[in-house]
Amino acid sequence: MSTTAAGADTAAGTSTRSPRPEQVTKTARREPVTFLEAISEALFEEMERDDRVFILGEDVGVYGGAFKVTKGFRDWFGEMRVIDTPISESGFTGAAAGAAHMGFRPVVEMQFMDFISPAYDVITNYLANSLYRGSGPMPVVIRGPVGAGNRGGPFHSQNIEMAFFHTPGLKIVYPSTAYDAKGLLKAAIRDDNPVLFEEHKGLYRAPALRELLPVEDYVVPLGKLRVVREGTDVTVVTYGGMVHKCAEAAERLAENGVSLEVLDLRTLLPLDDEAIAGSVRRTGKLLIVHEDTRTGGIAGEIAMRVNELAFEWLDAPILRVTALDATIPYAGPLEDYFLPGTDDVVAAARYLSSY
Amino acid sequence: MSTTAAGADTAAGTSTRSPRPEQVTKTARREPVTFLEAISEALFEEMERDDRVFILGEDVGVYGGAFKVTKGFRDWFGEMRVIDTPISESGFTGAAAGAAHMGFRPVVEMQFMDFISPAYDVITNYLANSLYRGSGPMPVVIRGPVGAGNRGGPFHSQNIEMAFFHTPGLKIVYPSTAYDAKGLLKAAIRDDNPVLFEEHKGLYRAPALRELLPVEDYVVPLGKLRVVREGTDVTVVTYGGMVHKCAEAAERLAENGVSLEVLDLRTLLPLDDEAIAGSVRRTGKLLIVHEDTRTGGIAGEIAMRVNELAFEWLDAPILRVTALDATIPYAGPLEDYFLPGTDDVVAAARYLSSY
Amino acid sequence: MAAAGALVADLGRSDLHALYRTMVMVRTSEERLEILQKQGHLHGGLYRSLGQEAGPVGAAYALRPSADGKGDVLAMTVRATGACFVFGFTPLELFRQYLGRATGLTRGKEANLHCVDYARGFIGPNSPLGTMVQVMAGVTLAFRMRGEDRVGISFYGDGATSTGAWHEGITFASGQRCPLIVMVEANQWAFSTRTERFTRVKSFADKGIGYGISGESVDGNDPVAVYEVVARAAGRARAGEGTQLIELRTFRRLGHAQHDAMEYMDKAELAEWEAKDPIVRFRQRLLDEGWSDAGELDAIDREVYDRVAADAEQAMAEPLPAPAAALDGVYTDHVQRAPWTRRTPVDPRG
Amino acid sequence: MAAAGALVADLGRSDLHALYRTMVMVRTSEERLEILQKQGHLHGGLYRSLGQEAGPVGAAYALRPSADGKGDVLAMTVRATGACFVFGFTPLELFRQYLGRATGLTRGKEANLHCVDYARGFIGPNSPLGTMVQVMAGVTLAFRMRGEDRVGISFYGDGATSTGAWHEGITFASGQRCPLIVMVEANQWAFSTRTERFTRVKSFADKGIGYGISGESVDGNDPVAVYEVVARAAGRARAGEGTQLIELRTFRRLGHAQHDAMEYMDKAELAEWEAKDPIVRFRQRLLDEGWSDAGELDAIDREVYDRVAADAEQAMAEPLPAPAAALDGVYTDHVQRAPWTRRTPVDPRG
Ligand SMILES: Cc1ncc(C[n+]2csc(CCOP(=O)(O)OP(=O)(O)O)c2C)c(N)n1
Ligand SMILES: Cc1ncc(C[n+]2csc(CCOP(=O)(O)OP(=O)(O)O)c2C)c(N)n1
Ligand SMILES: [Mg+2]
Ligand SMILES: [Mg+2]
Repeated sequence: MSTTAAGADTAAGTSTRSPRPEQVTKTARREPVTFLEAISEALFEEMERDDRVFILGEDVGVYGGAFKVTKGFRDWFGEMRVIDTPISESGFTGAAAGAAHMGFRPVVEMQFMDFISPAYDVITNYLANSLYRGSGPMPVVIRGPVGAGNRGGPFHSQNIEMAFFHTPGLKIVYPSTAYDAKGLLKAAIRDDNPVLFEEHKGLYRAPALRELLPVEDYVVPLGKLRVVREGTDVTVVTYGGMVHKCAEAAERLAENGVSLEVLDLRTLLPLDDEAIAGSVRRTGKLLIVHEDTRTGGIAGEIAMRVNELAFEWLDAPILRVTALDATIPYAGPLEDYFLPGTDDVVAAARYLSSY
Repeated sequence: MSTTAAGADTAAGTSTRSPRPEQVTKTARREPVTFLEAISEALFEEMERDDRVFILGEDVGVYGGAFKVTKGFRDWFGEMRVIDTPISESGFTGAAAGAAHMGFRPVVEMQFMDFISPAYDVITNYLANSLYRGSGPMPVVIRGPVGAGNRGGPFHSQNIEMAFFHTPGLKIVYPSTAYDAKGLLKAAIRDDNPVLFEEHKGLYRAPALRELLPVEDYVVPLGKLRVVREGTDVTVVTYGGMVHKCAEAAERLAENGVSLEVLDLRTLLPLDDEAIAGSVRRTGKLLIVHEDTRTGGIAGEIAMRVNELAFEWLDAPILRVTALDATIPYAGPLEDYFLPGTDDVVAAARYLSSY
Repeated sequence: MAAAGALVADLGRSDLHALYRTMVMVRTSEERLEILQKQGHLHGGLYRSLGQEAGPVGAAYALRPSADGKGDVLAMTVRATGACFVFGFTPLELFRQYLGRATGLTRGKEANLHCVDYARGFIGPNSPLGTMVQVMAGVTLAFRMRGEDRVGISFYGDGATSTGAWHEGITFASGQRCPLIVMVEANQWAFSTRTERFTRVKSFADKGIGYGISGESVDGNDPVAVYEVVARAAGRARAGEGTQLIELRTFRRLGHAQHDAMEYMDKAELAEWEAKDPIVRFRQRLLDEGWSDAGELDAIDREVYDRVAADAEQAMAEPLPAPAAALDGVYTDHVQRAPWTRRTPVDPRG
Repeated sequence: MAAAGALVADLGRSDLHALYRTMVMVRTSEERLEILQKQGHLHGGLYRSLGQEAGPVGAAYALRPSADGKGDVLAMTVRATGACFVFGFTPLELFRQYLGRATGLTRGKEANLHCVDYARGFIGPNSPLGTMVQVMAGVTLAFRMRGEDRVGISFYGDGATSTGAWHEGITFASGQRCPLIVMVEANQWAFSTRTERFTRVKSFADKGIGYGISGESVDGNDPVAVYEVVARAAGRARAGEGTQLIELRTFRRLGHAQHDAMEYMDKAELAEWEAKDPIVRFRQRLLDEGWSDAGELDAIDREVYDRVAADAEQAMAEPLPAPAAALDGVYTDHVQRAPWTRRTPVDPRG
């Protein structure tokens, strides 16, 4: 088992094998990778490291996935480890559970995470509670693209965390950087609990996110948030695509002497509530920012936890910036209005800082 | 169209018709009804009042439903208005949507609300956003038994509100008394938006809930909470089965000079946040109690709303009493431990009142 | 819609011209959409039905659309634009949808064929595949409940038959003997996945046997053959015989959507199907059989081209929706307020 | 499991006795559960398989269970207790499950047949019907991936075939040629709903055609006939021929669960099926064919009765789980704390 990033050569395979897919060799070649390539590398390296890991989903094989995350994997690993499924999200997620029972560690790709919903039943009523029901651990990762901003309309733009956040037994991960995406996905694959892994499609190929990653194998532990920027006036808790907008807002506000502490949750479930509370104890103010719709968003749980852990330190109401309570609309002006933006974060943080 | 409760005679039908089902005639006969009978009456009266209303679900016809809510309906209304479906929660919920497109007002019964999960996709991605997508109103009610305490185990005990609470376009109703159940169900059936209607099976035949209902047609408007008991020290927001445990806790604490204001949400979505905030502005303290599991429960959204509306009035942290974060276990000692009880409410309210 | 003076089946000259014209309108409209996309005016995906135009057009032509909300009802997909045109949908409406215009049927909230008009009897789908079979089960159940002489038709691709939604829909419909025609556009692909990679069924008509209903298979590139099969199925459905399943044998000649480079496609096979192009073939037949002449058909081509170009121009000139229109339409009885951070002064309350 | 000295099919005397004994064990165990329920010891629902004992027993007997985690794998339902007994499950374990004992396979967290032992190769279901076909598709996919000579078998009732989960499971399995045998216990009811009220299919074997796989139908009340059909299907599956569908024709003679008064049931039909009782009939055949004698069979009956009674008694004497055991088992790497209101002193933190 190799424990470093895959090299550009084909040494690990047989000599007649097709070459390693180009997008998983950049780190070894000391080139910066995109968010998407970081995910490809994580998958590829975990599959090389552990032959119990395999991939299944719609068009992941021949095509390499709708976003080409697994491009070339089928040629390298063979069609039994990169399985093109019928259009049956429930069927192949259930099958992943069955393979996990038999000792495999499947990674399920949802073509768009919006289409996880037909698998809602099997995820919540079978995978998530397997351990509790006495059916054993469930090392299954379900990953796929989420997020709005691409004119994808109602069914190619959803964030799915809150459909599952209320399900004990699941973990939910939502990275915002290439480094984290790779390290968190590796941690997710090695985890014995079912993990939903959300990949914001707006980050996939964002040039600003290209990053040189360590050659060594590394994981980013689940359940620990990341301090994006330290600050003293307002704690801003966020994740995914909004991390970059919040960082931008912090930058802008710094020029006006308002200091934001920006926290990137990385893992939504379990929630790193102690770290959030720790920050709130320093700043006394909390803003939660999510791209997901408002009512029933994760802000609520964070507010409850902070009430439980750090109420006495609050100098202002806990507030939130979110998308509208609506289906994600298609047309540009509607989608832009629907989504929370940097200006909203700035306005909210300003309000709190002068509260 | 009759606008009063159904009489004991068969006048409205043809003379050869089978008699009106016994359980829908009690109010007309001035007998108190159970929670379950109140629901039966609401359904029956709405079906008599409006021939666009019909019922579909598993075993609702010949058998009258697993809990006998529609017993005798098929004989009275005929098999085209009380339809026994295949075991296909997604299929018949989607069919209800189609019938609604054609002008009907279907009422879907889930045999146990736990089995709504295969319909998660069609509810969230079709029914809930129909209006927004330009496909028109969606007057569909989806009702069925929820709730734990009956040794039903993981799949006959669930509360399903938080699976759907995050879905713009849905309404969610969860009554706690016979009067409310009847009036809210009528309002739900007359509503042009899709409504999930949760019926706690522990209340269905609870003798203490038997109530004499008005003979006149009435509705309880959706979106308005009910003040169960006025009080001055702590606001307790709850719903469903926990309403009665909270009332009991209030009774016990009153003996010790602690005064709880108990609010029954009745409708969870949309949330009557103004009424909650109004109460908090008087008591300064808020406890949220739900039978549902903890993380991602409705307490979070309530906490956020109260932060937004009434933070300055808070004299203590917003706290909550809930079930464990786990699957609902089967064995008695486990289930009893899993569920929040009156003692928990008392302990929490005491803590808050002396904060 | 069948006219007297039948030339083939019960179709007369004007019917045959209408079939031809509608197929041409589909292709011309989609070609126009490609141009608009290349010009950067489209933002969402673009899905074409190149080579599959005959099936939806022939099928829909066998039904009884109407503009008063009392005709047959169609549930289409992005590849069944032609059926929708038969039901009265126009290229103008199509462009508005793709361009997200405020004037569109969905006022910019949804895209492409995901749009509805109950008066004309078409119901666009949502994206999760299979859903509309369930919905159409309910639509046609409504016909049965009211004793109406109407049928419904639902289109999906072969890939969609794998979904639980499709199965629960057809199970419900067939069990309730709903007058529903379930069409399977067997274009041999689900995105990049070849049919034989996801099912061992050789003909999707066989799926009918598994539901105890009639299943038929027809050359999906022949509008007249499709017309005949669907007309008979509709007759059976109207006669109370319940749900009907029909496979259209065809081939998807372009990528799944425009962004799909189609590297997985066998070029020889593609050429084979190009030779079976439904429009070219039908045009030739019209000429060979003497049902039309080149002048007439050229005139149709031109008329359609001009109409489509004009419609595109009109749609382009129409406004996008106002941003704050995103706020309404969530509930029938309530409109949410603008986000608190965008009010003056900002105010976190409600 | 087949022995030398075959009397019927490849079954010898000890096999036939084993089939008989297991069926009797099912019935006796379930009768004991009824007694326990009447005595108030059971709290959840009780599901019986009266009249359906032959199918699961005969089917499972045709497979290769093992105790080392390397044999065939079974997914049962509450009506397939007999299959589970063949795979080594015991009445003691059954009682523990129904009684919610801490000693049970699920330690009280789940009930009845919803329990698992990977070593012996049985996987109990969750409640939402159809799920296990999907799960077993993955189990048997794993066999294929490892090139193992194992098969899986999945049991569900006829009603469950309506679910999208069942469909997606068998679609996936058949498309991937998974060595899975999908059993449909066609007991003619889904709770109170008669088969012909929810499907127009006459034989569930026909559903195989819709998936392009083999579908067979067999008298579900004849353990030997079931044995033979399943043995052949398992052979095909092991030979790489992929997924197999088998219908067991039988009848549910009691209510859906014990609380169902069964008013919808036709008494004459019930009597007809009582006459086809699988245990009575098989016993008679054993005697008629001279494969056994009354003394032997009576001895089996008594031995089983005593065993079951002793097991019930033992289970009754065993402890319920400790309340706080409800806290663990949610995650592999974390146990939640007791609720804050139950700590001393109460403390809302974490
Ligand atoms: C439930 C679901 N899963 C995945 C998708 C993504 N998707 C859109 S179209 C498509 C392929 C559809 O194939 P088919 O049904 O044969 O239609 P065709 O595109 O060939 O016309 C897929 C996988 C979806 N829309 N819905
Ligand atoms: C998805 C789902 N919906 C509803 C139920 C409730 N339910 C339990 S068993 C049953 C009837 C099952 O009929 P069938 O599959 O024929 O099995 P049988 O009871 O006849 O053995 C129903 C409706 C369920 N378990 N799962
Ligand atoms: Mg296709
Ligand atoms: Mg059955």
